[in-house]
Amino acid sequence: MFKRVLIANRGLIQANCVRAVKELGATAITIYEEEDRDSAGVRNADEAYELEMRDPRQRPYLDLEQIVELAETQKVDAVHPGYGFLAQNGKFATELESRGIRLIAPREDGRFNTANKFRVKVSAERAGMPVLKGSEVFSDRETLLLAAKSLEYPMVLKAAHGYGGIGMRVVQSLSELESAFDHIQATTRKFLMNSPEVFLEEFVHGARHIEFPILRDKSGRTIVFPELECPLQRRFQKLVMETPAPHLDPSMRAQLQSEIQVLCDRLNIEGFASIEFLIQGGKPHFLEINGYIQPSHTATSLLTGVDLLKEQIRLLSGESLNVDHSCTIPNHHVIGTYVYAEDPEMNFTPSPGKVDRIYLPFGEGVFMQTSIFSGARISPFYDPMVAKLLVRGCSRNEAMLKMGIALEEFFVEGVKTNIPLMRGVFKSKEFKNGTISPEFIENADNRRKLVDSLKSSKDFEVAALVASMSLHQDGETLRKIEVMEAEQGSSSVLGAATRWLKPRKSRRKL
Amino acid sequence: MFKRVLIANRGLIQANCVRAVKELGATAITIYEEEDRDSAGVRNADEAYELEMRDPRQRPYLDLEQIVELAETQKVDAVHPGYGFLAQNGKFATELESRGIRLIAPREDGRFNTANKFRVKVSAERAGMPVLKGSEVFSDRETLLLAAKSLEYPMVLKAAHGYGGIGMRVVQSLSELESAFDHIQATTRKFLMNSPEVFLEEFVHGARHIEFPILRDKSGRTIVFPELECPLQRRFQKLVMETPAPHLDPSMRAQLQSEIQVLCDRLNIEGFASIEFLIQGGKPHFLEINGYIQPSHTATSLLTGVDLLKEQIRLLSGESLNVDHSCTIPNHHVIGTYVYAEDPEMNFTPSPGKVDRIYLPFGEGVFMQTSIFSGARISPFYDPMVAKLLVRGCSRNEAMLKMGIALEEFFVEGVKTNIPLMRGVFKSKEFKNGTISPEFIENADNRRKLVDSLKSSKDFEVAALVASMSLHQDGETLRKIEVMEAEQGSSSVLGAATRWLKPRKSRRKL
Amino acid sequence: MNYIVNCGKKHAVAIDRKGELNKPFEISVDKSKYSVGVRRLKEDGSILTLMIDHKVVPIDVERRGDGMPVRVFLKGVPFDVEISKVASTRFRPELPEREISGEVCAKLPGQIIEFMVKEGDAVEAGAPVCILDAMKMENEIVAPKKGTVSKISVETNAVLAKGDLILVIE
Amino acid sequence: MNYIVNCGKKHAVAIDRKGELNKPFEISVDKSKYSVGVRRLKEDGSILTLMIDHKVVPIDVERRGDGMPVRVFLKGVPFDVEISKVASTRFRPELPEREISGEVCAKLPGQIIEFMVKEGDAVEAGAPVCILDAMKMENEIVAPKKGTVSKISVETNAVLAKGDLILVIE
Repeated sequence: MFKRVLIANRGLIQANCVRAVKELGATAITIYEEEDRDSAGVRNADEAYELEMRDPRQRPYLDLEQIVELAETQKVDAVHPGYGFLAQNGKFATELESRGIRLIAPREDGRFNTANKFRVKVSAERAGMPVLKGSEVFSDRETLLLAAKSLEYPMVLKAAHGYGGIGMRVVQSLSELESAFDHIQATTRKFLMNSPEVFLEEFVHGARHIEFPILRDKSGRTIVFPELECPLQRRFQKLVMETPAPHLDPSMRAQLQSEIQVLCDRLNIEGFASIEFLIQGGKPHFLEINGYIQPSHTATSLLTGVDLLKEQIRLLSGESLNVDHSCTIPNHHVIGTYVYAEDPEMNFTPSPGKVDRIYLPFGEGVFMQTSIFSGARISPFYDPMVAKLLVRGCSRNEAMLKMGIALEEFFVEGVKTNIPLMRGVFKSKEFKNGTISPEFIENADNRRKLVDSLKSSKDFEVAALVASMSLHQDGETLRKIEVMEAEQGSSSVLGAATRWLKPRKSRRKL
Repeated sequence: MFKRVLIANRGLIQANCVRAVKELGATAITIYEEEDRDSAGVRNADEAYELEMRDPRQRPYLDLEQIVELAETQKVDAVHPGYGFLAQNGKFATELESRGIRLIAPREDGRFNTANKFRVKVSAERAGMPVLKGSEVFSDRETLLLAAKSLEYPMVLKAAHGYGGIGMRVVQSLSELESAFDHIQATTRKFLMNSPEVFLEEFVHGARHIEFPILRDKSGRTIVFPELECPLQRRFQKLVMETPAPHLDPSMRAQLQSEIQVLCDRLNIEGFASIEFLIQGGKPHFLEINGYIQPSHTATSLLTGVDLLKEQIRLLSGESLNVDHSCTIPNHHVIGTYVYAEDPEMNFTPSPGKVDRIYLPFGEGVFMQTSIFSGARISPFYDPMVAKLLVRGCSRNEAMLKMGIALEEFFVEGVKTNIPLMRGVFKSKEFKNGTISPEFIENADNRRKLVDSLKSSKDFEVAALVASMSLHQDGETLRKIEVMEAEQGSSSVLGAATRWLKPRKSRRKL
Repeated sequence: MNYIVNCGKKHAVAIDRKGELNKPFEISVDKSKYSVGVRRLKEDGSILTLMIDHKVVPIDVERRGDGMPVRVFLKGVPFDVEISKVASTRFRPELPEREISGEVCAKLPGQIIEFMVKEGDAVEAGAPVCILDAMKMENEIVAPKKGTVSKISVETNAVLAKGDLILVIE
Repeated sequence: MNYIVNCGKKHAVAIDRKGELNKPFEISVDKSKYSVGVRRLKEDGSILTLMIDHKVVPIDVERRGDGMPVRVFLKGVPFDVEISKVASTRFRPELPEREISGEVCAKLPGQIIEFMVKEGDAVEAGAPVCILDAMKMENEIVAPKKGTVSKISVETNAVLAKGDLILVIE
C-alpha cells in the first residue's frame, strides 16, 4: 500500500477519500483554500495545507503547479484527485509520474488513461459493442460543418476530453452547433481539458442511462458490479441514482456484464472504472468509460457492501482484488438523491449562502452523506451539491416508499434546494413506473407540475393563514415594542420591527 | 394494516417508529413533554400531543392514565411503546385492550406477553434448552434467605418483570443481597413493574452475551436472524453491538436457530422478539426473551436489509411475513457503538447539558442515527443515549478498522461522552481477539488504561503546549482589552477576560 | 383581524385579535377552523415554526419591499400569496409606489468575468450588461431599465458578495 | 514567555512573545519545535481549535477557580496538567489560597428526591446529605466539609439546574 496519499479535492469526496486512506493505514494529506478551512476533510486529515490564490481567474484546486509542488515537497507517493477538477487531467498525471508519484486514476496497459472519449468509443466498437452513430474527431470549424451534414438535428457535440457534463451540448440547429463549438473551444482551457478535439454523435431521444462500475487488478481479476441507473439529470448532472436499474432484464445484465469483462481485458484496465450505456427500446448503446469514482457510486457501495473508494486505492497501489463475486448479483434495491443548493424554479440557478435551519432524516434503511449543518456556508464557487440521501429496501417499492418519507422529513432553509422538487418526483406516476426520461425535469412546466402535486387544497388554506399570521405577527411585534418603550423606554427590541422601519428587499426577484 | 398508530416514547426510537408507521401508510401520532417539543419524532409525526406534568414525581411518558386517555380520544387502533417506559407494562396493555386498542408487543397464544422472566425461563427449560441454576420466584424476605442458601456468591437477584438492567443486581454477600432486595422492591413501583416478584440465579463469570432477533407471524412463519453480541456493557446496558458474533461456530448458530424455532412454536409467539443466551466455554445458557425492539436491532437491520421495526408493526397488525430466508445467514459484519452523554471517568455519571460543538463521521460503510446537533440540549431526566454509530464491513477486521476511524472523526464538546473511551476499546487487543468481558470497562483502571492507550508521547508535549497557549492567550486577550480601552474606552470586549475578573468554578471537581 | 388572501383562490382569513402569542390562536379560513400555535420565532420576531392542528409546520415568508407577504413556504414548498385586503382596527400597511432602481447589484455571490458595457453606454431594458460566474455557471446580468450607464463600480475578475453594487443606470 | 508544565513529566514550553494571533506561533516544548496557528476562538476569547504542524486539533481547557489550567482535552482526550512556573515579562497570575466552601450545589441538573439532613444537623465531611435523581440514576450528594447545616434552600422533589444551591454547611 501507499504510505502518504495527497487528496486533491474538496467537499464530500475529500472527506470520503481522507477516511478511505486512513482506513488503509496510510497518511492522509489534503489541501484547502481559505474558505474551506473548517470542512470535514481538512479536519480529519493527518496533514492539511492551505493553497494560495495565485491567480484570481483560477480557483486554487485547479492550480496544477502549486499542487504538484506540494505533492513533491511533502514526499507523497500517490495523489487521489477525487472527481472533476484534475481527475482527468493528462498534464497533471504526467507531471506527477515524472516525479515518481502515482495519480489514482485507471490505467490502460499500465499507462494513465487520458480519458479520450473518442478513442475509448473506437475500442468499444472493436470489442463488438454497439456504439452511437457519429463523426471522427476534429478541432476546426470546416470539419465541423462537413461532419454535421452526415447527421440529423438534434445532435450532440462532445469534447473528446470533457467530463461531468462539461464540454457536452445537445444542439438543434447549425447556429446552435456553431456557438456550442465556440463555447467548448473556450471552456477547454478554463477546465484544463487535454485538447480542444471534439466529435459529433446522434442524439437518442428518451434513452435510459445506465452504467456498470468495475474493479480490476493488475493480474486481470475483475468484478463487474450491478448496473446503476440515473433516471433523472439536469445539465448532464445526476439528480437520482438507482441500483439495480428498474425493469432491466436480468439476461441483459448478465450479457452486458460479460461484454464489459471482454472490453476491460482488451483495454487491460487497472483500478476502478465505470462503463456507461444508453438504452433505448431495450437496445443498449455503449456511451463512454468514466475513470473516476462519482457520488453515484455510493449507491453501489451501499448495495454490495464493497467500499469502492478503498478498493480503488488498494488496486492502484498494486494490491490484488479480494472481493467475493456474490456481490455482482443485486439482493436489495438502493435509491439515492443528490441534494443541491440551487433553485429549480429559477432553472436550477445556484443558491449559495448560509444554512439557517436543517432537519436531517434518519432511521432503518435511510442513510445520509453530508457535511452541512445549521450555520454552514455554501460556497458560490463550486459544485452546489450539499448532500447525498440514500435508502435501501428489500424491493424497489420499499425503497421508493422510504425515499418519499425521508424527503418529507428532510428540510433545509436559508438556501434554496431541490428537496421539494424531488418529493414531487418520487410521488409521480412517471417515476414509479420507470417511464420518466432523463430530461423530464429540464422542462419548467414539468417541474411546476411536480411541486404542485404536493399541494392539497388544505395547504392553500394554510398558506393563506400563514401569510395573514405573519402580517398579524408584525402587528403584535409592533404593539409589543410600543408597550415596552412606553414601559421602560427600552429600544433593545427595535430590531424586531426592522422590516417596517427600513423595508427589506424582496428575496423573490433574483 | 392499522390506520392510526400512537407512538408512546421519545428520542431516537420515537422518530424511528414515526418513520416506520408513515412508511406503512398509517397516520403517525405521538406524545411529548414540553422540553421535547423540538425533537425529530414530534416534528415528523402527523399529529403530536403535549402531555401535562400531572405529578412532579412521575415523568409524563410514564403517565399511563393520560396516555390511555389520549389513545382513546384520538381513536388510535394501536400503540407502539418503543422500549423501556411502558413497553413491558401489563396494566397498560390491559387498559388498551379493554378499549379495543392493540399494544405493539409480542403475543403468546394471542395474549399479551407480560414479560415474566421466570415463566419464560420455565418454558425454555421445558423446550429442552439449557438454563441457569436458580430459585423459584418469591416476594418475601424469608424465602429470599432460604433461596440464597442453595446458591453461591456472587449470585444475581432478578425482578420477574425487570427490564433494561432495571431490577437486576449482582450481589457478593448476604448484606448486599438484602439491600438489593429492598432496592428492587422499592423500584418496582417507580418503574411500573407488574409485580414485586423476584428470583435468584447463579452468576456466570466472563460469559458472552448473545441474542437472536426473530419475527413470527400468526400463521407460524418464522425468521430467526443471525445472532447479535453485546461484548461490552455498563450497568447491564449495551455499549457495543456486533453481528454476527465473533468466533461463534456456525454449527452452534444453526443449532440455536433451530432450537429457537421450537421454543417460538411452543410459546406460539407472534410479532418481534429477541432470544438471549449466555455463552461460557462454548456452552450456551438460555437467559430470557426480550419482547421489544432495542437500539441494538438497528445492527440486524443494517446487516440483513430487513426493517425490523416496520415488520414488527406489520406482523402485529395481522399481516403475514414476506421476508426471504437468505438473510438468516450473515454475509457481512456490522459493529455498532452507543454514544452516551455521560462521563466514564466519573463512573459514567450522566452529563446532560448543551452541545457546544459536534463533528459527525460519514462515508462508505459508516452510518449514524442521531438527533443531536450543535446547540442541542440533552435532558437530565432520561436515558443519556445520544447517538448510534454503525459500520458495515466485508469482514470483522474491516468493520473494526472503520469503527476506529469513525470514532476518531466523531467529536462532541459541551457534554462528556464515552467517545474517547470507545476509541480505546476498538484499539485494544482484548476487543480485537474477542476476549474482552462484558464487565471489562466497569473497572475504572481498565477504563483509564484504555484512554491512556490513545496518548502518544508527542500528545503530552502538545497538551503542555496547549495549557501554556491558553494562558498566553489570556494574556493576549488582556493586552487587547487594555489597548482597546485605552483607545476608545470600549468595554464591549470585557467579557473576554471574565475568567480573570471573576474566577470560574473548575469544571473538574464535580 | 380579517384578511383577504389570494392563494389559488381568494380566502377569507380571520384571526382573533385577543390572541396571545404564547397560546394557540383560533383562526378561520373560509369555513374551516384551525388551532394555530406559534412554536418558534426568529430574533427579528418573524415566525419560524407553527403548530397547526397538532402538526408541526416549519414556515418561511417572502415579502415585498413594503413588507407585504408575496410568497409562503410550508416546509420548503412555495405558495404565491397576495394579501388584497387587511381589515384592521389598528394598522394598515401603506403600499408605496415602487419605482425601478437603476442600481445593478450581484444577484449571487460570484466573480465578474466580463462586462458588455462601459460607462457612458446607452442600454435598453433587458440588455445584458455583464457575466457573473457562480458555481461553474455563467449568469448573464441584464439592465433593469432603459438608460445610460453612469457608473461601473467594480472591475473584471472582482469577486462579489450577494448584493454588491456592480453598476448604475440613469 | 516561558512556562514549566507538568504533564506526564515536566515540560519546558517557550512561546515567542512577538507572536501574533493571526499568524502561526513558533513554540518549543523541550527539544521539539511546533508551528501553531490559532484556528477558532470562543466569544470569550478562549481557544477552540489549533492548527499544530498542519494538523487540526480541537481543544478544550478546564481551569481552576483562579483561571490556571488543570486539564487539557485534545479532541476529547483528557490530559492532567499543572503549570508550575510562568516566567513572564508582563503578568504572573497569583494563586490565592483555596478554602473549601460549605455551599452544596447541584452537580447535575435533576430532581432532589430525598434529604438525609435537616437544618441544624451536624455533619461529617463526606456524609451523604441528599439524593439527586438524574437520568434514571440516583446520585448521592455528600458534605464537602465537617460542620452544621445552616440552611436548606430547596424542597424535596424540586427540579434543579446544574449549579443551583441546595444547602449550606458552616
